[in-house]
Amino acid sequence: MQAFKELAEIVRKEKVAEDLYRLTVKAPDIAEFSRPGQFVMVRTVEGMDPLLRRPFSVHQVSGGDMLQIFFKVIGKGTKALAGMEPGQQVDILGPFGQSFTMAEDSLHILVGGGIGTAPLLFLAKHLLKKNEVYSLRVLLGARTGNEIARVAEDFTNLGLTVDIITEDGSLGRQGLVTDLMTELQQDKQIMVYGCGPYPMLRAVAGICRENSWACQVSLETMMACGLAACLGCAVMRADMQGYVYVCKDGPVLDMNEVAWL
Amino acid sequence: MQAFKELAEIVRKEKVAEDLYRLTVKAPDIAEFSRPGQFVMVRTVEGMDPLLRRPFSVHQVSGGDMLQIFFKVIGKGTKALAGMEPGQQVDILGPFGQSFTMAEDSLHILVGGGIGTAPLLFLAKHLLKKNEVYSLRVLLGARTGNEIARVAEDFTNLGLTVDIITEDGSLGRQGLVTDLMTELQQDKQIMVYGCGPYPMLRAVAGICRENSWACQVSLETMMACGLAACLGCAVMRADMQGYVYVCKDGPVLDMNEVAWL
Amino acid sequence: MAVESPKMNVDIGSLRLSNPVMTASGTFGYGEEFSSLVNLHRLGAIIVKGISLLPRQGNPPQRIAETACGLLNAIGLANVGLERFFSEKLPFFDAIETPLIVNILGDTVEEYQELAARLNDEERIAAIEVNISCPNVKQGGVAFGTDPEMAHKVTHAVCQHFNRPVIVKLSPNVTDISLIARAVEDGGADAVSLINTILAMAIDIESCRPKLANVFGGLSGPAIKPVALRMVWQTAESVSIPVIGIGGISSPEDAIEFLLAGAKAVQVGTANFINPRAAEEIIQGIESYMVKKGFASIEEMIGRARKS
Amino acid sequence: MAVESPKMNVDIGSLRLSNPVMTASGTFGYGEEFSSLVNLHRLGAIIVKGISLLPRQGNPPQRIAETACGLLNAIGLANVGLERFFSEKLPFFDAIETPLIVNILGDTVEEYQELAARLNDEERIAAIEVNISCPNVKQGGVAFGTDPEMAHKVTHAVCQHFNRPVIVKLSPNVTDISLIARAVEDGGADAVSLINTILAMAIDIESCRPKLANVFGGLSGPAIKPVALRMVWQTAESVSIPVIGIGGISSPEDAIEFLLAGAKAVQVGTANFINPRAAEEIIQGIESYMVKKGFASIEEMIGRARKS
Ligand SMILES: Cc1cc2nc3c(=O)[nH]c(=O)nc-3n(C[C@H](O)[C@H](O)[C@H](O)COP(=O)(O)OP(=O)(O)OC[C@H]3O[C@@H](n4cnc5c(N)ncnc54)[C@H](O)[C@@H]3O)c2cc1C
Ligand SMILES: Cc1cc2nc3c(=O)[nH]c(=O)nc-3n(C[C@H](O)[C@H](O)[C@H](O)COP(=O)(O)OP(=O)(O)OC[C@H]3O[C@@H](n4cnc5c(N)ncnc54)[C@H](O)[C@@H]3O)c2cc1C
Ligand SMILES: Cc1cc2nc3c(=O)[nH]c(=O)nc-3n(C[C@H](O)[C@H](O)[C@H](O)COP(=O)(O)O)c2cc1C
Ligand SMILES: Cc1cc2nc3c(=O)[nH]c(=O)nc-3n(C[C@H](O)[C@H](O)[C@H](O)COP(=O)(O)O)c2cc1C
Ligand code: FES
Ligand code: FES
Repeated sequence: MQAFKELAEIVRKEKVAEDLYRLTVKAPDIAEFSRPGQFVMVRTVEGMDPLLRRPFSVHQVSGGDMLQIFFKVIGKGTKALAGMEPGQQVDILGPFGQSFTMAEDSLHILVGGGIGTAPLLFLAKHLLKKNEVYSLRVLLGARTGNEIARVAEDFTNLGLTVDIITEDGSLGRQGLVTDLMTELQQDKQIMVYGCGPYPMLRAVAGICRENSWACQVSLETMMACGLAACLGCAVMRADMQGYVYVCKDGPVLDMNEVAWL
Repeated sequence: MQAFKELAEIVRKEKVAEDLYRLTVKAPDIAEFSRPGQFVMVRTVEGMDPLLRRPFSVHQVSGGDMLQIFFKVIGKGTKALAGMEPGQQVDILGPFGQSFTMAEDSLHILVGGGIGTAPLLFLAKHLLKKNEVYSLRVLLGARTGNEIARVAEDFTNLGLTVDIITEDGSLGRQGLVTDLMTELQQDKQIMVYGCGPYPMLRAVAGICRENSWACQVSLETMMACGLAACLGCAVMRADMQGYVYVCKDGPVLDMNEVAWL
Repeated sequence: MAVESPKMNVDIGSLRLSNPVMTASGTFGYGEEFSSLVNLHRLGAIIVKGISLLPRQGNPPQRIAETACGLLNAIGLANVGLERFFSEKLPFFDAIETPLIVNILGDTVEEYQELAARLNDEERIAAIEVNISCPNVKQGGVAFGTDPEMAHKVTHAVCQHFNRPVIVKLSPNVTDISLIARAVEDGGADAVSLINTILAMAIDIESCRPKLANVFGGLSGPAIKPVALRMVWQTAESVSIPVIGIGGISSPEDAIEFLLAGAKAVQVGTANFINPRAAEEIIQGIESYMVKKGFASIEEMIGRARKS
Repeated sequence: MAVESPKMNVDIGSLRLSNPVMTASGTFGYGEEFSSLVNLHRLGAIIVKGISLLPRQGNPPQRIAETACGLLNAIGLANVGLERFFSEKLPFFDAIETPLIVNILGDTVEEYQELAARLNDEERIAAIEVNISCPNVKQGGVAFGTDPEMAHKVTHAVCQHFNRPVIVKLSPNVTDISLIARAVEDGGADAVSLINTILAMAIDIESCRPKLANVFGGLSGPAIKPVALRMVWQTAESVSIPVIGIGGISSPEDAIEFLLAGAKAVQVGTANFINPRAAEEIIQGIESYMVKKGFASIEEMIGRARKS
């Protein structure tokens, strides 16, 4: 595994919506080696509080040396990050973890919930290298519209069809993203790529099992290192006989590897 | 003692020299009650590292509601403060401590060393309310010129005569600020107001004793609270029988109150 | 089921507090120092700086040093002594209704006993908090707080001479704090408070000398909170008298953690230095949390995290 | 008197280290994990994750939580077990010259003994570090590290079966760590390392449950440094074998404090997570400090703060 430590200059900061930011940083090595689904570990302050780095999916790479992360302000780490300005530097490690496996001859269903959509744009771009637009479908769910409006646009700009559903009905239909899955037509082999909160992923995996669709999910856990060293990011294996480690065996895992507790 | 807690907006930040900053904040209550020699306790980060507030002398007040501090980057607290920008808010407590006693019918000698000059500008302005410019003398010393060039200008703009001496000779004469004191003419009763590092203050006090001049000094110690609660800021009393507390009994103290260990 | 005005009061023995948040000894002076910044009437109780029979000047400087999220202090129990406490500090409390708790310290069991007897005569004093982290000079300087037998003895002596609640404040510098807690409960304590500071040090690499003149000092502040919380959990499991949680409490969330772990009340220490209004804000924050979570009383919250 | 190339090497028993900075067990995986970020050859030694005879899956999640300047972990000693360590992890070290130290753990004295005997056959292993913070299942689950007698026993057993240096790693959760250190010295240890993590906990106020599934965990990181430094100071005073300092070391300054307090070497733990290059930067920083201060060798620095 090739990983790098870069002091990356922030070149752009976009406030996409309330508490939702997109940061573009110059990190040539990490950008070059990143694959869709992988993540980086970001130091959010110079001091020791908060102590640990924070994990973020690689949202996009561009221009060969630019890396984007797309994040939501949750607690003190993301708050500090949101307070940083272009010109300042952030200390980034990565890329880490397993990327999505690009299925062949499939209908690719990208299912994202809220900020969980972060890694899907990068995935879509990669899939489009070998697949036609009509073999990709993007299903996005969120609590409220402005959480995903902007990313939805980015998918649309790639020529993709995007189905949107929100809990409050403020954008697209009203409901949960899993509602959109029940309407999928099974003309082809299906590969589902799911990213979002754990309960959503569990529901997604349930539907995929029922329909015998293949499914990869990107899991989130607390992480101290991202380096497979602390063993903090354990998730119960499907056979209940041990653990997978999200930073090394994941974050992208086949739904059948995990015990959906 | 009337003290306040204010979330003060930074309205101006000047980089006076390498590692030397002047911050103007809007803190109406503290500004109104501040007297020369008093200090404020500033929180330098939102997180808990560094944990403690940092003490800074009131450098100036202006326009009724503006407060200035003048500081040097020493460690992590001052570094964080130097990284703040206009528009951001700082959490300030104060004003605390004993102010300078304005002597009457005296020749007022303001002796400052390096960043220790911070409280003297405010003092000079107050003295000038009741005294003519010729009854004030300002003696400034520093390691190198740019540490005091800017403040010297401010004194000059008040119409005051400023004698400058630097260790490297880059501004004014070469030597220590105490060298300037030996040339003082004793035509009148003399009151010395000394601010600067401890060894300098000890030397200043020594000269004052020899010449039977009155002398007030502004002391610096580690402080956890500034509120006379932690008892951390102890300095041995002249009688060696106990301690004075710099945040409450000082920071301005008569030279005869302190054991110059 | 949101509750509009949750019941914030708690009882520590016969002492009724309007809310469970007190200020910790040595971090709030004698109360007066904070009067222009804090509404003292809002506090559950005020615990003043530890008092000895005779005045103590304390340790030479440096007395304090900052560490990562922590404060190191070796004040050396500097205090005005009992006489000056009565004459200079106590009158201030005439105008304040908040319960006043006096923290006491001594070098011998007899000193603790005499302090208790003298304080018993002052009706204004609602309770005593016994600091047993001090070295017992008669028994070779081992702290009262690290030996269950000595802890029992000093507790018993104080309880015999003070007819209102006695809180015994435990030292964390032991293998098993619940042993000491049980000894103190047996000795008659109405409550235990914990933790006092953790023995620690720092070195100045420029001078190559310890930062504190006393070499060792006590660590306090956010850094120690997880250790304090664990000890409160263990102690609440071991005794049936109220446990008062102390250690790094700086926010409402911190205080709530201690209550959920089994503390009946909490003390705010080092946080007073960083935010003099910390205790007030914590009281407010606990109340909002209770409304949000539907807790009708503090009692309902106590030890909640222990019941699964 | 500036020194151009200060001597950075130190000896731990018969083990010669090119510099006094090692990576702490459980924070550096099996070495390989850091190979693309760190120049492993620069390190004084690499200590791998604690190994038991049989593989252990570890505790259920959550296993970690963040605290103020600290990390709380209850990994539950998850490890691949001795066999897989030999077959999967050890070969990586063929290409690396840095001394490899294996941290071992067991539930009984016999387990420790067998581990020592098996590791003795692998020449690549330069030393053993014995983690005695584990509960002794045969004796009611009290940790080996809190009872001097048990600590002595396990040390002795390991030393009998391992013919290279044995380091015993002490737990800080005791009243007097120097008692344990002396017991371990008597047992034949070539060095002691300290501290392991401090027992602590955190509570999630939303769910009203402990954050760690295991309830208690070990606190590490900058928060514990002042406590670790004090214990190293006390231990260096009490034993004549080398003391290896551990606890919150994140910068050259931190490491230097431990050396000045009397540690002969240091271990970098949690800091590896925040900055994988921490150990390397610390080595560099110690060297610069020595040049600046005119220390010709690490030996000269050791315990400097103790001599006034
Ligand atoms: C592989 C991976 C990829 C991720 N990608 C993204 C992304 O692209 N965009 C994004 O906005 N977020 C992403 N996250 C989640 C992000 O890491 C957390 O939101 C962030 O760490 C919260 O930090 P904080 O300091 O703001 O919150 P804190 O104050 O630390 O915590 C607030 C809450 O968030 C939870 N939390 C804290 N740290 C983590 C963590 N490391 N993992 C999971 N939960 C945590 C805590 O339990 C707590 O309840 C990802 C997480 C993982 C593991
Ligand atoms: C009453 C008073 C008034 C002051 N006025 C000014 C002023 O107007 N301008 C200015 O630049 N500085 C002033 N100082 C000094 C200023 O408080 C320290 O420089 C500052 O606290 C250093 O913080 P830091 O985090 O950058 O350094 P740290 O990383 O905390 O420490 C760096 C070094 O500074 C010393 N130090 C740290 N904190 C203090 C402290 N509270 N008091 C004294 N020394 C300390 C430490 O021992 C250490 O050696 C004043 C201090 C006092 C007590
Ligand atoms: C500067 C200072 C002085 C203290 N003085 C006393 C004291 O006199 N008596 C006492 O029992 N505890 C004393 N303590 C301990 C505190 O009351 C409290 O137990 C400890 O600081 C842990 O809480 P905290 O982390 O909230 O500060 C003192 C603490 C500090 C920081
Ligand atoms: C995630 C984690 C796992 C650890 N695993 C072990 C272990 O297996 N064996 C051991 O002796 N110590 C273990 N430790 C303790 C560390 O080696 C070290 O003693 C402790 O973390 C204090 O140092 P630090 O503050 O630098 O991290 C572990 C620590 C952490 C944080
Ligand atoms: S985050 Fe440390 S092992 Fe996965
Ligand atoms: S700084 Fe706390 S008493 Fe002076």
